[in-house]
Amino acid sequence: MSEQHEMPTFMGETKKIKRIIEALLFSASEPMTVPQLLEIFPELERPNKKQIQRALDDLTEEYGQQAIGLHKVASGYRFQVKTDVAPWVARLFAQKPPKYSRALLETIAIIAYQQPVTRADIEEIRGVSVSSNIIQTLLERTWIKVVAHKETLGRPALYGTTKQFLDYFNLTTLDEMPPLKALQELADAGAIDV
Amino acid sequence: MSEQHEMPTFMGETKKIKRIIEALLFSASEPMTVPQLLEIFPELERPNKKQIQRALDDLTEEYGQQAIGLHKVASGYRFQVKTDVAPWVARLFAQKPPKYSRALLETIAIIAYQQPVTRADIEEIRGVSVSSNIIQTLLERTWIKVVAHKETLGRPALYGTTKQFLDYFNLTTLDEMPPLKALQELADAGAIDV
Amino acid sequence: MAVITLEGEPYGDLPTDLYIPPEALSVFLEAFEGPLDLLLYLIRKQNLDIINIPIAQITQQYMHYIELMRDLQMELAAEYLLMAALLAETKSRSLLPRQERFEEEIEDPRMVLIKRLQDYERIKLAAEALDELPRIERDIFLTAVDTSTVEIEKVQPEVNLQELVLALQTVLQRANRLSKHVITKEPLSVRERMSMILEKLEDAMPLSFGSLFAYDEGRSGVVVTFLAVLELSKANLIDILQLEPFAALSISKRVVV
Repeated sequence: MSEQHEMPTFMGETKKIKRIIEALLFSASEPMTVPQLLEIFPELERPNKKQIQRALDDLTEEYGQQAIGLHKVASGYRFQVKTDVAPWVARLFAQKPPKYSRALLETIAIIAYQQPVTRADIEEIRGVSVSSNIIQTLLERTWIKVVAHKETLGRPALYGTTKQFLDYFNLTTLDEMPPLKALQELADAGAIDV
Repeated sequence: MSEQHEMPTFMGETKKIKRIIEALLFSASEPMTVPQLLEIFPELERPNKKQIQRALDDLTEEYGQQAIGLHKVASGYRFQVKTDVAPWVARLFAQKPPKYSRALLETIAIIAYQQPVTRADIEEIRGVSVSSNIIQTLLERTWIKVVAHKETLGRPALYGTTKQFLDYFNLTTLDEMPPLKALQELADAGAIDV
Repeated sequence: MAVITLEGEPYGDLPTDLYIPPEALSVFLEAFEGPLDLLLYLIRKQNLDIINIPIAQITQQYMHYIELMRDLQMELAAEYLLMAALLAETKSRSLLPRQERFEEEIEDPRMVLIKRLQDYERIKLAAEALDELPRIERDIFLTAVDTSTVEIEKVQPEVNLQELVLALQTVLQRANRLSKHVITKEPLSVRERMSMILEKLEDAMPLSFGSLFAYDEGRSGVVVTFLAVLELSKANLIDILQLEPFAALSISKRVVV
């Protein structure tokens, strides 16, 4: 299989890089970062980061009017369905999307906002024991990982969130999570309906 | 989440249908037929087959210049990678080269230095049995071949190395392999860290 | 918090209604994530400020639930009982005359409780906000294109000569330890030639000794072939035959019956 003889010769370098990146991002099963995209090019033909970034920017603009678009999340760039047509796509899948229990959401929220935390820390905040099931589910979904072990009795695992967690919620960084309400705000909002 | 309030109101019916179909074909894991596409629309808003077909034709043309295109295959329509960029996608999928096991390396080393040898000879030198897998892998790699059969009970195959083996290691003759005697001395002197 | 419904009836007003069917109470309790959640509910329900919670009042209400559930012999998580004890202690402490110096040294249990309630409420709200975020499977859909037409080349493992040498090294050391087998040490080209001669003989037809030599290989080539023939003979792999004195030597594979 020869490497690119079918690629039209009149095609400029910039256009060619964009075209390759377009194909790669559509074919990859996971989001791809600039370094990962660079890695695909043979060393001698490798563009620089700026060229890759330009191709990504061009593609983002090019797909601006389409039903799908290029989106940046924590672990890289990925194509995804635009929000206006998402409800139609949802109809494509017979199964209802999973619902997460309050216990699971509160657990992942504690890990996300207070990481690194031990299971005991989570239990302390929630005031109830955390079932192993929840931790197991979060680990299996690769939303959390063991980042270290606390140097106390029993060396309990310290959990943190992963890039996959951010990817799932369409976020690039933890900073984009909804801000935790400040203590004072909560106090002021004593009347909020819960 | 409301169903389509974000869809621009100025968007014509034809354009809207095309947009929905574009999103559906990009999200579906399998090719989709015209009836399957129709099925997604609620009965009251369902376009006719002609409208769907027109949307498919428009999309085929629209993606004519992109790195991916709309194709009709036996089981329906699907977006697929264009042939000119396929080699780049192949690079994406190319797994990292696997590693050979210690047992395999020992086996090929024995065959190189002690040929012609039977499997029993190799086992005697290694002090452990040699799996058929290893011999099979080496034969498939065309690094070894059966040079003859030993005329003893069972007529076991005698293995020797091939020209391809020499080529791979950039050698003209086996004599260019590190001399065994020197190796033996080094081993005796414990100078080589194994 | 969502209004609890039982058989289509909203049970959001449960606390004021003293007669609660046991099933409803069980549903009611299940709606809470734990004692902190229940306490928060009681406080928020009465539009109270966490900072200024009337401990006595809240404790009374909380105890009321616990008692009710006990009367109904419902299984109650230990955490609820623990909280009951904590509330009772906090309440009794608040009734005691303040002993300034002593109080300063140990943490005020009321403040500890307030802090815990605030921390929990923040997380509870954060979890609700997280649930609202657009997410994959529900609001975000990824794209997939067909790549079955892409040919993927099988990648073969890479080996360098050094690895091969190291592998042999291990074998040699082990072989020495076993000391049963001594690896022969003639030039490798001889072993290579041994393979070649055997290959030629594989068809079982005897060959003349002379035909094994390629004279364009020069003197060293002849020596290699000669040594290879001797080695093969020593290894009992071939027979060297001379049918009559001064006749040409013929080489054939040894057949062991």
